[in-house]
Amino acid sequence: EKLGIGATASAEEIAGWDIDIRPDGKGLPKGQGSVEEGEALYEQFCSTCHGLFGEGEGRWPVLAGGQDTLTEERPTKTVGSYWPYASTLYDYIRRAMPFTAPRSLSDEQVYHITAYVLYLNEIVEEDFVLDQDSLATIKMPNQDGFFVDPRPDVQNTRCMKNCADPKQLHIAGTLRGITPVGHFVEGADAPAASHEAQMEQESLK
Amino acid sequence: EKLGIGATASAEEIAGWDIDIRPDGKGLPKGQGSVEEGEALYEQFCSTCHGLFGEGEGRWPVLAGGQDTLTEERPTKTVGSYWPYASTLYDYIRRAMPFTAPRSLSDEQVYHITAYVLYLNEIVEEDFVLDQDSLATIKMPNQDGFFVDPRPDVQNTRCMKNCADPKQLHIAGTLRGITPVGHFVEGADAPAASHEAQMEQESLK
Amino acid sequence: ATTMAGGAIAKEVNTANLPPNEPAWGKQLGHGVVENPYGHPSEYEKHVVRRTVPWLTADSIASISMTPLQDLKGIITPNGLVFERYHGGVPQIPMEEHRLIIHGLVERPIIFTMEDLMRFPSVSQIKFIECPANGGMEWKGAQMEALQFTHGMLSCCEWTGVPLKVLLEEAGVKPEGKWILAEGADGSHMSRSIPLEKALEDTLVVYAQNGERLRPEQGYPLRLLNPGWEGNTSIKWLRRLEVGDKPWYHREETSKYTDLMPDGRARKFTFVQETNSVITSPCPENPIVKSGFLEIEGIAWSGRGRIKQVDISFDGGVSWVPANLKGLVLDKALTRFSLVTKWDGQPWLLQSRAIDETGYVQPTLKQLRDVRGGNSIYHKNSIHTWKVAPNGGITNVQIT
Amino acid sequence: ATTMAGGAIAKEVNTANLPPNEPAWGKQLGHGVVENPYGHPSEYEKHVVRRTVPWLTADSIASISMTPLQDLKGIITPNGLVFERYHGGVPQIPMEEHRLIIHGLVERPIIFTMEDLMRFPSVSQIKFIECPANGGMEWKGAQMEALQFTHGMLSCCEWTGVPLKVLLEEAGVKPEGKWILAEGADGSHMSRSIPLEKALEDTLVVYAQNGERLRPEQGYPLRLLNPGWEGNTSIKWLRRLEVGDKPWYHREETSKYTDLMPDGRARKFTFVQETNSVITSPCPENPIVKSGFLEIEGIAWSGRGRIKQVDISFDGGVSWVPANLKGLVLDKALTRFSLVTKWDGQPWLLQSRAIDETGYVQPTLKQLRDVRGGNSIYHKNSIHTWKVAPNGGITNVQIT
Ligand code: HEC
Ligand code: HEC
Ligand SMILES: [Ca+2]
Ligand SMILES: [Ca+2]
Ligand SMILES: [Ca+2]
Ligand SMILES: [Ca+2]
Ligand SMILES: [Ca+2]
Ligand SMILES: [Ca+2]
Ligand SMILES: [Co+2]
Ligand SMILES: [Co+2]
Repeated sequence: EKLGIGATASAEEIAGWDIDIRPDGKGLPKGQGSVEEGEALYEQFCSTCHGLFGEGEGRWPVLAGGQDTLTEERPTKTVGSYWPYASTLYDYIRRAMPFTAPRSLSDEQVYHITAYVLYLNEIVEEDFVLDQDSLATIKMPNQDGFFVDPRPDVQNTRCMKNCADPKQLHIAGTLRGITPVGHFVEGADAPAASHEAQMEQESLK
Repeated sequence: EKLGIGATASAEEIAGWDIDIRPDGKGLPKGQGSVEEGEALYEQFCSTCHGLFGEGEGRWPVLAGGQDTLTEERPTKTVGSYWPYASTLYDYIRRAMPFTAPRSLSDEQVYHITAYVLYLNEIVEEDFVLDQDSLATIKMPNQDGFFVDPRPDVQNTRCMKNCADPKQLHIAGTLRGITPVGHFVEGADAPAASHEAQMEQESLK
Repeated sequence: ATTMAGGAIAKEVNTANLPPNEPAWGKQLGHGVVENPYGHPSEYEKHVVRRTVPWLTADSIASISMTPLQDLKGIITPNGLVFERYHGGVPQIPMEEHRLIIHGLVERPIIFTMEDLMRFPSVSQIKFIECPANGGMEWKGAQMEALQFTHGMLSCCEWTGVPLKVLLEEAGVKPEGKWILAEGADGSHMSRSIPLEKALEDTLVVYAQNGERLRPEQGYPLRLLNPGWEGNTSIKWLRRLEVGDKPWYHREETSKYTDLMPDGRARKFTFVQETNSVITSPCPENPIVKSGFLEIEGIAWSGRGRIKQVDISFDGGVSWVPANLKGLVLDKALTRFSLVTKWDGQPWLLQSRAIDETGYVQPTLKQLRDVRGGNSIYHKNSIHTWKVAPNGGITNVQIT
Repeated sequence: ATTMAGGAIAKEVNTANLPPNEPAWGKQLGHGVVENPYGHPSEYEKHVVRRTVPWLTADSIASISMTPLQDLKGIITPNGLVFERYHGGVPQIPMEEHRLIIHGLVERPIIFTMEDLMRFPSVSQIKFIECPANGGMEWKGAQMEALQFTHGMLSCCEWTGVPLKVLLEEAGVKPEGKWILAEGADGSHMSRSIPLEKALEDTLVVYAQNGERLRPEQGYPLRLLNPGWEGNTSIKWLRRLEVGDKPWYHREETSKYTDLMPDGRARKFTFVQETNSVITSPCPENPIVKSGFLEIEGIAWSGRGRIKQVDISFDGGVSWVPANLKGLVLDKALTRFSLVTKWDGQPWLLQSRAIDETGYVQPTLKQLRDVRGGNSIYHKNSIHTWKVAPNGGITNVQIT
C-alpha cells in the first residue's frame, strides 16, 4: 500500500543527476571525443597527478601500463591491465575527476579525455573516435578476468584439540617502523590531530 | 570466589574519607559546638546565601521556619519544618557547605554552625551544647512524618472503550511565558549556550 | 523547514543546490580524515542540545539540563546529549587519581584504582536513567510547551562496568550488613543509602557509556548505576561504598527525594521509576507538517522491567487503540512504540499509556493527584496529553 | 598508568588527591549545566580518537581513519569514534537542500525531501559497518602493532531510517528491475550496484545513528545501510537510487572492491563480510598489567547473521577452549566474548575463532592464503594472533 509521500520527479530533475554509464553504453550522452583533443585536455587537467603517460606522479594512482602483471608478486592494476569495461572510465571521470574539481568537465571533454586514457593504455589507436556507439564495442584486455564471488571458499572446522603440530608453527612478527604508534608507546609523542601533522611526525622519526 | 583484585584499605585511608553521620550518632567526630559560637560562624560563612535568620536570600534555600505548612498549598520545607533527624544537618554541612568551599570547615566549626541552625529553627535553646551524645537525642518536629514508599499506589486498568465521559473532560493549557522556547518558536532567538545567557535572554522578553 | 505554528525555524532553500543542478558540495572536496579525530555533529544540527530551565534552580552549578528527546530516534541517547543533574558542578578527575573504597561491615575493606576495577569481568547493559523530578514541574498544572522540558530528564545508554555484587563479594559483606551508603567525590559529596538487596540484584559500578568512558557530566571516571531506580541514587564520581546495618537518612533522602502527601506526611525511599510513556512525534517541537499519512511515535519505560504494551488515545482517554512496540524491548530500557494512522486536521487530544510486564498500567493524572495531591514533586508518571490544533501545531494540556 | 613495555603512557600521580586526603575536586565547584550544551569526553581521554595510517593513501581526502577499538567497551561505537572512509572529503550538506531521487525501472519516479523521508514509519537496528579492507594491510605479513590499525575499520551503531523496500514500493519497481544503483552527493559521487534481492531483504535508508542525526562523516543527512555487507556499498550522502536490469560495473566494483586471486582472475560482487573476531584485551595497546586473574575479552561479528560461539586458543591454534558470549547477541552486530583465566608470565599465542549461526567457522590465515594468495586486499577475516611476552607486552604476529 502506497503512502503518497514524496513528489513525482520530473524528467528534467532526473536528467541533471542521472550521470551513470553502463557497459552496454546506456547512459552515455551525445557527443564524441578524439585522442588528439584528449591529449591537451589530459595534460591540462590530469597529468599533474597521474603523470604525462598515466604512470602516476608520486603516490597518485597509476592509470596506464601494468599489462600481464596480475599474477606477479606486486601487480599493477590499471585501466588497461585490470578494468573490464571502457564505460567505467567515462563514468568515473565524469563523476569524480579531476579530483579537486569534480563535475567541472563537459560531456564532450570527458569523451576526449576518455579516448586519450584508452590510447595511453594502447586500447585504441590514435585516430579512434569515441562516441555513444563505439564506446560499448571496445573489448578491454581483462574483460573476462572477473567471476562472481564463490565464498564461502574455505571450510574450517571447529577442532578443539591437537589441531596443529606445535613444532610446525611458523611465527612471524611485524616489520618495524611502519605502524603509527605514537599514541601508546611510552615516551613517544601524543597522536597527531590531523593527517598532515601525522605525516610530519612520521617524517621526523 | 575472590579474585584478589584491589588492596586492603588502611584504617587511616578510610578515616579521611569516612565522613558520614547517621541518626543514631554513628560517625560523629569528637568535639562540641555552641549556639553562641555558631552565630558568628553562620554569619560569616552562610548568611549571604541563606539569610541572617535562615530565611534564604534571593533564590537560595530557606533553612528555617515553615513549621506547620506541610499541608498548605505552598509548603515551606526547612530543617525545622521537614527534616526528620538532626544528624542529617551535621552530615550535610560537613560534606557540602559552604556551597563554594565544601570540606573547608573543621569538625568543631560544623558543630557550632549546626547548633546555630537548630537554634534558628527553635529546636534547641540558646545555651544548648551539641556533641556526639546530645545530637542523637534531639527529637526533630517532623521525625514521625515519614513512611516507606507504598507504591504502586494507583491501579489504573487497561480500559479500551468508553473509559471517560467526553463531556466531563476538563482541559487546561499552560501558563504563558515560563517555558524557554527560543529554540523552536519561529523567529525567536537561537537557544542560549549557557545558563547565564539563557537567564539574560529570558529577562529581555 | 515548516512555516506552521510551533514549527521549526524556517530555512531559506538555495534552489541552485536542487536537481537538475549539481549542488555546491558535488563540485568540490570536503575535509579529510582525522580533521576532527573525535567528531561532532553537523553544523546544521546545532539546535540539538541539552537545555536547562533557568528559573528552576538558584545556580547552574546545582541544577539540571534536559535531553532533546524531540530530536532523537531509537533507544540510545548519544553521550553528548545525556541529561545532566548534579549539585556541585562537574569535577575534572584524572583517572589515575581516582579511588573507590569499600568498607564498613565487611571482612576486608578494599581500595580500588580504576585499573583494578577494569580488571574485573565487565558487563554491558542498555538501561535508562531518569531523574525522579522528570515531569515534576507539571504536578500542579501544565507548564512546559516542549517535550524537552516535560520529559527530558531521561536518557538511555549502553553502560559497562562491574556488578556491585562482585565487588561486595571481594570485600565480604558481614551478616549484619543491610544497607550501603554510596558517596561521590565531587564538591557536593552526594550520598544515598541503597538497600543491600538492590545492590545484590542488579546494581552496577560503571566506567563506560555507549562504548567510551563516562562523560565528566555522567561521573567520569566511575559511577553507580541502579537500573530502574531514581537517577539520584546512581551516585556519580563514586568514591566510597560503606556497608551498614541501617540507612543513613542523608539530605538527599530526607529534605529531598521524599514525596510530600496531602496530609503533610511524606514517603521515603521511593526508589522505583514507575511505568511511563510519552509521544515524541508529534510534540510541541515536532508539529504535524502535512495532512495524510502519519506515524505517531513515542517512548515507554518502566523501572520494574520490560514494557509489554502501549496504547494510544486520540480523544483524551475516552477510547484507546493498541500501538506496536518496535526495535529492542529490553529490561529497564527505553522502548519505542508506533502507530500508523492518517491526519486531516482533526483536533486530537493525543495520549499514550504504557503497561509493563508486571501488569502495571500507567495512571491518569487524576488518579495520581487523587492520591498524591500537588506537592510531591517527584515520580509524576501519569498519562501525558498533547493537543493537536487544526494547523498541526501541538500544545501541552492537562485533562482531569 | 603502567610502566610496562607497550603500556599506556605513565602519568604522575599527585598523592595529595589520594585518601586520606580530600582531593582538590572535592574542595571546589565544577562547571554548571549547559556549559557544554553538546558535551564532550573528559580532558583525560584525549587519546581516544580515530587515527589514520598516512602512508596508505595519497591524500587524507580520499582516505580512511580507524576506530580505537582498544578503548571501547560493549557493542555500541560512540558517534565521534565511528571509522571514516570516503573519496572526496566530507561534504557539509544542509538538511533542507538534500534530495533523494528514485527512478529508472519504476512506475513513478519520486523525489524526496528529508522531511518526506522522516514521515515514513522508521525502524531502528543495531548493525556493524566494516570496511572490506579491514585487516587488508596484513595479507602479506603482520604489519601493524596496534589493534586500532589491524581491525579498526569497524564500528557498530543503532541506525534509524526507512527500509529501502518501503521506498521502492512507493515508486513501484517494474518486473525487469533486478539491480539498484546507489549514488552519493559528495564530490566523489560514489556509486555501487546493489542486487534488488538485498534491497528487498534488509537494506535501510538511514538518517540517524545512536539516536542523533548522522554525523557528516557518516553521510549526513542520508546514507544507505546494507547490513553485513562491505561498508563501501552503504553509500553516504545518498542522493539517487536508479533501478535497472543489470549491474553498472562502476569504478568501485571493478578497479576497487574486487579481489585478485593468485591466477590473475578476480572475484566481483564480494559483498558479504564473513565471520570475524579479535581479542581487544589484551592487545598491543592494552598489555597485561598484573599477574593473576585476567579476563580475556573481544568482539566477534558476522555479515551472515548472529554469532553462535567463540573459542580461544592460548597456544597458537593447537588447542581451543570455548569463550562466553556476553551482552546482546544480535543479527549482524558486534558481539562481545569473554574468557576468565589466570596469567603468570606464560608466553601465550592468543587467538579467537568465531562461528556464526550458519555454522561457518572463522578460517586460519593459512587456509585463506592457500585459496586467495596475498593480493586480494579485501575480506581478510582470518584468525588473528597476539603474542604475549613474559612482561605482559603484546605484539602482532602471524602463524602459518
Ligand atoms: C589533484 C590530483 C588529481 C587530478 C588532477 C586528477 N586525479 Fe584522477 N585520481 C586522483 C586520486 C586521489 C584518485 C583516487 C581517488 C580515490 O581513491 O577514490 C584518482 C583516481 C582516478 C582514476 C581511477 C584510478 C583507479 O585505478 O581506480 C582515474 C581513471 C582517474 N583518476 C582519471 C583522472 C583524469 C582523467 C583526470 C583529469 C581529468 C584526473 N584523474 C585528474 C587524483 C587526481
Ligand atoms: C554561595 C551560596 C551558599 C553559601 C555561602 C552556603 N550555602 Fe547552603 N546551600 C546553597 C545551595 C545552592 C544549596 C542547595 C544545593 C543543592 O541543591 O544541592 C544549599 C543547601 C543547604 C542546605 C540544605 C537545604 C535543604 O533544604 O535541603 C543546608 C542545611 C545548608 N545549605 C546550610 C548551609 C550552611 C550551614 C552554610 C555555611 C556554613 C551554607 N549553607 C553556606 C548555597 C549556599
Ligand atoms: Ca541512468
Ligand atoms: Ca604530449
Ligand atoms: Ca561511616
Ligand atoms: Ca547576629
Ligand atoms: Ca527540530
Ligand atoms: Ca589506553
Ligand atoms: Co523517589
Ligand atoms: Co568485497
